[in-house]
Amino acid sequence: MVVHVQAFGILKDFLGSSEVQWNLSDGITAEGVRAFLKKNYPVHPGLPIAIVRDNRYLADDEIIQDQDHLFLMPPVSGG
Amino acid sequence: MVVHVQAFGILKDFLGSSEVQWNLSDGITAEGVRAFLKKNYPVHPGLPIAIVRDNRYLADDEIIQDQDHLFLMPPVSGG
Amino acid sequence: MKVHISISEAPASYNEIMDFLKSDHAGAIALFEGVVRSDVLDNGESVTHLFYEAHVPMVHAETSLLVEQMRQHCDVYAIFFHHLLGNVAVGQTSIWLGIAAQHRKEAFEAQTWFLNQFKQRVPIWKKELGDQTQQWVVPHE
Amino acid sequence: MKVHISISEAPASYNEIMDFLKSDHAGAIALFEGVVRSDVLDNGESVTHLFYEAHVPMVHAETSLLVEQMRQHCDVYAIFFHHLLGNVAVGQTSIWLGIAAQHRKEAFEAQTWFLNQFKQRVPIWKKELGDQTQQWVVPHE
Repeated sequence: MVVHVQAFGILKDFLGSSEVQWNLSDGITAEGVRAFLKKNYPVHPGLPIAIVRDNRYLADDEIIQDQDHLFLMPPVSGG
Repeated sequence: MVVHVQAFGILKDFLGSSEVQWNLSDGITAEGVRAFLKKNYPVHPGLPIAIVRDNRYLADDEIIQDQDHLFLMPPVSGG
Repeated sequence: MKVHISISEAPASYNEIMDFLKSDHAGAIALFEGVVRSDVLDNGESVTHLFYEAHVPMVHAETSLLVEQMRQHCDVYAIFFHHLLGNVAVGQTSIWLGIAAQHRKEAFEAQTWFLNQFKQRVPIWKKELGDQTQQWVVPHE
Repeated sequence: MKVHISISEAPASYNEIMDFLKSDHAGAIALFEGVVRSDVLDNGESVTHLFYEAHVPMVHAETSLLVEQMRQHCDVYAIFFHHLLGNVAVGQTSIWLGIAAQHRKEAFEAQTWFLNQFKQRVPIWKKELGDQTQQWVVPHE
């Protein structure tokens, strides 16, 4: 299945782009998406990453659907 | 001896004026001035009063001189 | 409680903030402005600008949630929050937080609580820019 | 540390305050404004104005002393203090305290410390005025 991914902050540098599409296995969880990111891109393993869908932070075990739009967020640094 | 007294805030109401002159005994202290005030005017006995001369708060035992200008200050309430 | 939350490329104006916050019962108005500092980067250069980006809908959602939580334990009349996006030069304000309350104690408590939470939770990211380099700011957890 | 202390019948202006406080290293500007509230007087009337009087030379002397004490334990770059004299209507600001520091924590600490001390020590007095009555404010010790 295909998911549309938008990254923010330093994650854009790691992804080489602010928006990418990934082919992921059916039934993958939010935690699985984080593992996919850390396996395929040079992201520091200790970097905490939040995943947002429909303006809501996903819990680790939430299931990702085909054609989902996900937002990948490193630690925030506003102000 | 004569001292020139200027009062602030609620003390003006008690003195009936912002500036008065008092005839006081030679050698009177700042504490003595406070006692004179409380004896001769309807000031609440518990009201703390600071006495200032030459832009400085006087200690209780400081001696008042003839022709001194004293400032009588009730608790402050700025802001 | 009156609430204003905004994020855009245009600065907030003092008059707008005070018009929003003032009322006959608010004795204390506390306005915080976060200003871009000329910090020194890893290569020794000085910061000339910060660049801010955000997930704008989530900024509104998270900030509204913060305000709801704040009103559980802080007694305030009004809150005005604005954050800039894009490039902001050294010496310019990037964040405005104004609180109106009956007394200063409540206003200060609300300000501190809100900013501590904001810094951890609201999805805005900044990059430090010097003449030669740029680097994202990544807080340590 | 830059210090501005003033007391007069004219309000301070935001631009004047920010021009004084801002610098390339001050990341936090905290501005407090104390505003006249329409409190209820003993006879049930609402306050329409406050009237402020002061021993002006002592205001400068005591406030300067406070600033000196503040700098012993608060790390700030600049402080702007202004207080109004005379009549101030409900909704108008009577006191401005602006602090510039590297980070917000220092700015907030300085603001709280300074205002607590100010309220106890600086010789300014206020009277509450309604349409029919007036009464001096006398804090309990």
